[in-house]
Amino acid sequence: MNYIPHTELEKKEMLKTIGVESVDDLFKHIPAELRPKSFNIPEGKSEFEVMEHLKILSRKNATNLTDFVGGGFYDHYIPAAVDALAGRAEFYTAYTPYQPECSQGWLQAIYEYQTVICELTGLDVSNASLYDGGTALYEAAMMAVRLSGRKKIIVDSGVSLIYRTMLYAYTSNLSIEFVETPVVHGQACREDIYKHLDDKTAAVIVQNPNFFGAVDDFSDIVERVHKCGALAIASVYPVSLGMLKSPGEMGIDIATGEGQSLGIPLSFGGPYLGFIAVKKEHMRQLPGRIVGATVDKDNKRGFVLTLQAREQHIRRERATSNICSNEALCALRALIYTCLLGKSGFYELARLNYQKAEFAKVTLDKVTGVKVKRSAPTFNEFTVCLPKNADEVVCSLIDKGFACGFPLGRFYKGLDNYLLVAVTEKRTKEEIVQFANSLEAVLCS
Amino acid sequence: MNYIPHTELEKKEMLKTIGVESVDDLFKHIPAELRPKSFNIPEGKSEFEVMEHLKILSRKNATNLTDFVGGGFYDHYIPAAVDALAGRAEFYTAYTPYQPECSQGWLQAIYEYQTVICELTGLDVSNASLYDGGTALYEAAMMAVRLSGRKKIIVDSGVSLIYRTMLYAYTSNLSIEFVETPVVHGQACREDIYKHLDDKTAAVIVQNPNFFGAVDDFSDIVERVHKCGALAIASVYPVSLGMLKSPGEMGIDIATGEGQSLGIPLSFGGPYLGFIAVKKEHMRQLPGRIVGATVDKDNKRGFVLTLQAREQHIRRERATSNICSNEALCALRALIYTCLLGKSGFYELARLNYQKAEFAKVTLDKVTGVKVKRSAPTFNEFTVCLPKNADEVVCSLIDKGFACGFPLGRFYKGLDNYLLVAVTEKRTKEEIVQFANSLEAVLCS
Amino acid sequence: MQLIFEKSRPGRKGFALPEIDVPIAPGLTEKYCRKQAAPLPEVSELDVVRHFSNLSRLNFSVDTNFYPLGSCTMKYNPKFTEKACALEGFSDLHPLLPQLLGGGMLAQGSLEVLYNTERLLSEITGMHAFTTQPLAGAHGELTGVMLIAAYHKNNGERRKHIIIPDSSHGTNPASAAIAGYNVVVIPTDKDGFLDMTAYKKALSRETAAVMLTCPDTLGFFNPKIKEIADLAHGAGALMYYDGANLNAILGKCRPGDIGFDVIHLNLHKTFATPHGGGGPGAGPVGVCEKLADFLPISRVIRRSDGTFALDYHKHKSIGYIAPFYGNFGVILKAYAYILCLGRAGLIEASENAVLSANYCLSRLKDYYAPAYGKRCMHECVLSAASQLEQGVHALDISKYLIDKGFHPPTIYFPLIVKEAMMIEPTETESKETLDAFIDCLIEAALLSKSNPEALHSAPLSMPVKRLDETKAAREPNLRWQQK
Amino acid sequence: MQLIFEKSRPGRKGFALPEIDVPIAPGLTEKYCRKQAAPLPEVSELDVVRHFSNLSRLNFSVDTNFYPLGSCTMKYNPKFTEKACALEGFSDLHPLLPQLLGGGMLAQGSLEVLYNTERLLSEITGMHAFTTQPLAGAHGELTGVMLIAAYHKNNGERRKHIIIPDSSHGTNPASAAIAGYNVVVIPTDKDGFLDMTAYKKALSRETAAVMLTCPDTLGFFNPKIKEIADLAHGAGALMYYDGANLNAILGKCRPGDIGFDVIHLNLHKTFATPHGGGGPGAGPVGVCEKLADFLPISRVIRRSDGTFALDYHKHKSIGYIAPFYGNFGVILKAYAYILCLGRAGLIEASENAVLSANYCLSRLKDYYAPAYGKRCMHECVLSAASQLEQGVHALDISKYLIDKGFHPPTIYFPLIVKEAMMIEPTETESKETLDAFIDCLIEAALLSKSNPEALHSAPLSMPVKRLDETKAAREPNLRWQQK
Ligand SMILES: Cc1ncc(COP(=O)(O)O)c(C=O)c1O
Ligand SMILES: Cc1ncc(COP(=O)(O)O)c(C=O)c1O
Repeated sequence: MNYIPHTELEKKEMLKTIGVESVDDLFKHIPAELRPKSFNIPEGKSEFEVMEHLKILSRKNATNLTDFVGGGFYDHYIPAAVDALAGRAEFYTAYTPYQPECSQGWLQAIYEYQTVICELTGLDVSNASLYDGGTALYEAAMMAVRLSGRKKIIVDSGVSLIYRTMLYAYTSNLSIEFVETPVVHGQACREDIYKHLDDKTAAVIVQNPNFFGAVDDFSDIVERVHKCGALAIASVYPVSLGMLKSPGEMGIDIATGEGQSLGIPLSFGGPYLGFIAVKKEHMRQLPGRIVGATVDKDNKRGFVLTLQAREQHIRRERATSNICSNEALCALRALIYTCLLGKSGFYELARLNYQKAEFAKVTLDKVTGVKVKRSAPTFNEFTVCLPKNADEVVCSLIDKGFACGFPLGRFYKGLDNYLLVAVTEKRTKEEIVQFANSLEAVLCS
Repeated sequence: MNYIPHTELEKKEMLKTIGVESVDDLFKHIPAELRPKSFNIPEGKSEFEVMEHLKILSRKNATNLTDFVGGGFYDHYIPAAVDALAGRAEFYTAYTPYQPECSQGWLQAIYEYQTVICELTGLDVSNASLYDGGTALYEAAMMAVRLSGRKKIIVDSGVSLIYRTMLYAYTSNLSIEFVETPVVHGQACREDIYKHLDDKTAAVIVQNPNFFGAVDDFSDIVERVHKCGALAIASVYPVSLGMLKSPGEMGIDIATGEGQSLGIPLSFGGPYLGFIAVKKEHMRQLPGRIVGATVDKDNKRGFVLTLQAREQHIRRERATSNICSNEALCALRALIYTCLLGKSGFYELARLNYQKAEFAKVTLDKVTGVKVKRSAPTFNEFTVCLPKNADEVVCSLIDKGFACGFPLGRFYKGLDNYLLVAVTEKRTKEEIVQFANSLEAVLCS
Repeated sequence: MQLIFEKSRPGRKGFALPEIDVPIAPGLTEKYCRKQAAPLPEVSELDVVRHFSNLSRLNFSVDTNFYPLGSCTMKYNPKFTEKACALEGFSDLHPLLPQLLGGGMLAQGSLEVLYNTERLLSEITGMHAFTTQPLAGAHGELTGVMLIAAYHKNNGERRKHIIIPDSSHGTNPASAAIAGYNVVVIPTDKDGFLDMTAYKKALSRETAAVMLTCPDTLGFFNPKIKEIADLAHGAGALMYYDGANLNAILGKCRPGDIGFDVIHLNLHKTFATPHGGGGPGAGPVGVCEKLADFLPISRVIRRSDGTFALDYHKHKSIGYIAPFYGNFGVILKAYAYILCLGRAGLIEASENAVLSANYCLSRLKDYYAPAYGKRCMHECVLSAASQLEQGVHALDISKYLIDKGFHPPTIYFPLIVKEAMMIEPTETESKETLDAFIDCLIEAALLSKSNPEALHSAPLSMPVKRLDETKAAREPNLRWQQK
Repeated sequence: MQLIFEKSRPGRKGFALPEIDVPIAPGLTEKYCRKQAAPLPEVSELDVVRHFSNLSRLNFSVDTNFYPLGSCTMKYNPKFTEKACALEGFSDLHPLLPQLLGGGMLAQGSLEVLYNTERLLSEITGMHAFTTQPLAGAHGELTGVMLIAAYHKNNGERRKHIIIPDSSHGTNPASAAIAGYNVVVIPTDKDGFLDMTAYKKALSRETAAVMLTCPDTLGFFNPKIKEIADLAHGAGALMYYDGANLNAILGKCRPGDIGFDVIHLNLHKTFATPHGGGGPGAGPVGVCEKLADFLPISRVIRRSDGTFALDYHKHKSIGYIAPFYGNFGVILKAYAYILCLGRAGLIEASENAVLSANYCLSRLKDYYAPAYGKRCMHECVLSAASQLEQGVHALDISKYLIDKGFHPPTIYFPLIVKEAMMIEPTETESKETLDAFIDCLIEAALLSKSNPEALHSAPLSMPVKRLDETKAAREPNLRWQQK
């Protein structure tokens, strides 16, 4: 099966027009010694046989675990209309809208997506998408370095370790100094942050809710950050923005985050969606594609890729970022998802997540030996202290059909008995109660 | 969740324009005593909750049985492009193409489908679709009665009992006389058919392959049928037409059949596809919608619903049939399926089915006590004589993961030990060998 | 657009099948084989994808256009029901499985869907029992009339005709005739209701049944419906209810409560399963208790242990009217839709469908003569008779609507209304869509006076202009032919 | 078209969530909450469906139009890979599962897909090992340069620059710069190849790596590639291969065999995963043996018992460059595509891609000046310089093609070719599509002489005419604002 339409007759006609005997002649300038030493790829299979193979592999994955694992990637319900619309061939088989007149569908969709991200984050300008929440945070840090001309970045350790590790990997060859500040009573430690804040600081990075699920209002930190000429960067969980104070309201300069929770499947790690939003004055330092509205010759509204001078295909080594292909289709899914929920629905979604988590806290607190950390308010994720090693508890609960949470000991020293539990609108009351009962059984066996 | 866009404000505005106080006023002419005695429908659920309920129900069905059951409904592989294209909203959310200028997509697709059915059956004219193979056979019988003005129909008992039962149910109030002729050595008994053939016979109905899977050439029967002024009707299995002599080549007047095997899921009984094809001279007696080519004012080719005078919305009680909604989307699936396979692919599909069945015959013959009926040639379905009651054998093989065939005793007296086995291109050599091994194990346990 | 056959290139290959993995046996003797392969198109998968993707874009559809086709209830079809149908457990289940010993236990999910749907439809319509077997509305009508025939036969009676109003849909008389009955047509009185005098005159011991649509095809609910039913029952006739217009009265009136004995519903209308370019649909039939024994076999039953099974032992049954249990895929979507809307949602559907239809009628009645009155139920019938005075037909107005991106209403039905235009907006269309459509119709009405030519030349923006339908009927070209 | 925000109506509801089934706890204190709800659109599900269905129809796409966008390999994306991705086992698997004790055993299917894909890509390209983590080609370049930096650092060397030809794609210099390297640009000689003298001059102990695309962005395979590699290795530099043009040489030449040390591929180009309007893509990176230790963690390993696991204990690794294991959904589609084509299919893909590109070049070279020679690999670069003499730019020709239903080729890249037009037909387009496209380009060439105005005014058949890009940049309007 090779999807090639040329018949033997047509190949002959084309070779004749080209003026060569055979297709091999078109490759004869590749010298013999540069030919492949081997090319042992199995022979092609029919669509049916490949699908059977993939069905067998998909059945090797767990498909009926009740999912309380979050850590930045959440099991939210995806309305069927998201797949139906993002699955239209005119969206998913087009490429970057270089030719505006025959891409107004994509250009308007990106413009609408940029608007949704600005409205959720409370900031002025967004871009067409970045790879994921981690690279988005890295691009924000680089923006701050460029804008401030400074090289020191303070990172609250409430920011996901996954993103911190990516940040350090990307900047290992650049002379950027990172300072990590501790989490105290579940929230960012003001004292420590202010201690390190100075005129060499390019940015302070915080996360809301942080990796422990704790919710915060960073307005105070932002004020101090701006006083010393640095930028405030916040990585945020978009569904929580249905209810929580927005980065814009806190005065944050650059908001980033992972958009997976906006109608994108978990799909074992990707494709996901990185979003970024900034204040108007920092617009020209934004990485990646941006769509703007304009008019055509008849003064009719239309949309185009704009501010392209920042981008790699124009500025090459002086570009703000090297991104070319992005996560456009995932941005479209997020746009469709938020429009389907709409203004009232998105608030209700956040409220439902919050209420389910509060119920889970109360229910888990009743399990002997289990203590829910109450030091800071949370949204839909919280930390639980278990009477024994969280890894083992998680392992035994998997056998009972629960992916019951993320053992915090993996990311934070000294927290081996702590479990991070996420509760979305998909978790029914019954599932939460059964989870607590199974935990009870596992802990006392 | 009710998919209603009207806000309270909009409802008020609309009521004001209509000139009524409330929506109830629009129903007040329904007298109190005609109001519902009860309306105990459970309260609405969200899309998420309904999907969870349906997923639980779908898991109560067997999903991993290796399927050797046929009986007219076959487990063929459906290329992904069929779902992708028939799933385009502009196809499946349109209705019957009454307004040609804004339905040329559907009208041309139906015209192309009609062509495919004519090419497969070797006859001249087809229609836009009927409900299924059974109602198609009934419509063919009524056509023969109308065309011949006669009331007697001879039905070979090789025709599926399902279809024969439907035929008798539909005509129970009409004075139609049915004569069933036996199957001898697997094929239609010429002697018996010719015995009943007379000037009161409207039609002779045969099936190829017949319900036992036996293949036949009915040219001889057709000749005798035409000699006495009757019509020859054949119900055929479309995938077999990739290889078998077509009804047209046999001189058959009306070919009908079930189109499920052309890219339509088994889906527990429907929606399926009834097709019908006739000779040019009988065109005006065809039931259902028909699309024809014509030109517009600029002499540009276009397609329209035509010969509508036969249909119910014009001829009412003198219409050739009462069909209005049909199986258009299933006809589209069949069209896309046959185009994807194409001229060579469709032949290969038939050949692959035939070869797999021949291998299964040889393999099953080796099972102690099992005897494959070889009295007549077959296509991809054949009859096996077991050493004990087929029902019990089927039941034990279900536990081993096989839906191993259809016990013929259910439809034919005296065949309790006989099993009808179908083998499609989806059945791998390994599955066939495992089926034989499991049968061996079951028979000698 | 070129036909897929005109894009064929000899030797071009599309979809690839698995290699033959079994030893090659000798083929069938020539006698049983076709001379040459069927001349199907020889195209690549991309050729097919591009052909049908572009072909689809020539259609108006509910997902892309307002589609107020009267009597078809083109409401929005929720997307999640498609996903439910694609679940492996539902899409790949062989229909013969429950007829294998031990097979029934492997189809419990689908059997429960059928059982629950029958119960829900019975409660929605006030009927005693339902069969989901009929494959469309007209098929349901034929089934209903066969039940009526079986009922009378069982009483030793051989009644000759069925009474049908002149405003009924064409399938009603066709179904009655096909089932062997004569048809007695009753005219519509000046107020748009069944002519009671003619009705009383026609009713006799020879009347097998009275077939009504309620609200009728003029969009009115006949308050005398009970009286009509009592008269019929008095003559020993049965009442048949064409359920195509049920979207008007969900939770407001149930056919079973007002004297109907046998009804059909159209799942692809009232219960939002997609119309699929003409199908598939489904026409489940509901009956009162005295007709239950005649229902087609098999019947889905629930055993004491809560499991479900198929019961074939109904000796009075009229037999098989479908190969199996109905268009399961369509039934599953309707089931999902009913569970999703629930009690309040179903009622709101009718309330808003009737609100929207009356809104259209109220804004249009000064431009197009309403067929009968100032009120309607879920659809309104207008007449372009006054426009005809300027030589403008309902057809011309429809073509003008097409150019403006609206699918026209049903035209020339019911036949008894001159230049009829039947508008059924449904409850899922927004007010701004209704207003845009109404404004466009008003424009057309004004143009009929000021510039009728603009209407005669429409449509201009479509892939084809008006097509020569007489040529299509006189020189039938019903298939492509290899030159 | 109206924006979705402009279709919003206060109070209108779309998607419904489940009712709260738990007792209501007190909310968060006001300090942590936003003042008002985000002003998202208030629309119904049908409003959303109609909006995005009609919006999609404004796009050209591979499924509806010929899309010969050079350097993007817009080949047909097989439909079945979408179905594979939607299998419940793949789409709903949480990425943190394997990091839970006992969780790895519940992700064996996906881990095997990653493991098998890495093996297949290594054999296709002749590299020692692969990581599937990079989320697009440019991300793969950044990862590759980080591996290069780690390699030199491990050797105690701190090299300063990376050599990049002037014809390279913009992401190459951008990636090198972002990873902290200077960029030394080498010009292209008159035959369209890397200027060897300038190259030899630039090469030094400060050279960390040489970044090449092969075949290069002019569509030529440089026969001196081996010599270039040997020279680089002589100076202790590493060879980086931009795999965007791999579709030209599948089975004909492997970067690993001809001296490249680190490469990236673009699954959404060569391996037919959909371009999705700009993404998602995937840019797996392959390395020679000596760079394997530096690959990002985690690594997918196969244990002796045949099960798969994630190995995080690679102390020399450059760390995380992606949150997990890459864009799994995209990787799965490429895996399915490779299994489907297999050895012969991959080779036939390149052979026919090159055949089709040369066919276009041969028929067009008399109308548009080829950038360099009469032959090319999988894409050909033409110059509209001669048309410019009549004031017709490559841009004008592109707009003319749009009116004829063809997506234009890539224009103004590579920057070194005047009025460049880069045509990449790919192997999945039929001859009649190529001929129709070529005829249209020839028409445009003739029109440039006979009636340039016709080209300047194009496109006329699209939803908008040519848009004012300067206004868009000068008065940036990058989001809708509530009035
Ligand atoms: C009033 C009425 N009755 C019956 C029918 C027939 O229903 P179906 O098209 O499902 O066969 C229709 C269909 O349009 C109708 O409008
Ligand atoms: C030659 C070349 N290199 C690199 C890239 C960057 O790849 P991606 O778009 O996947 O980031 C492209 C993309 O168009 C390209 O054409």
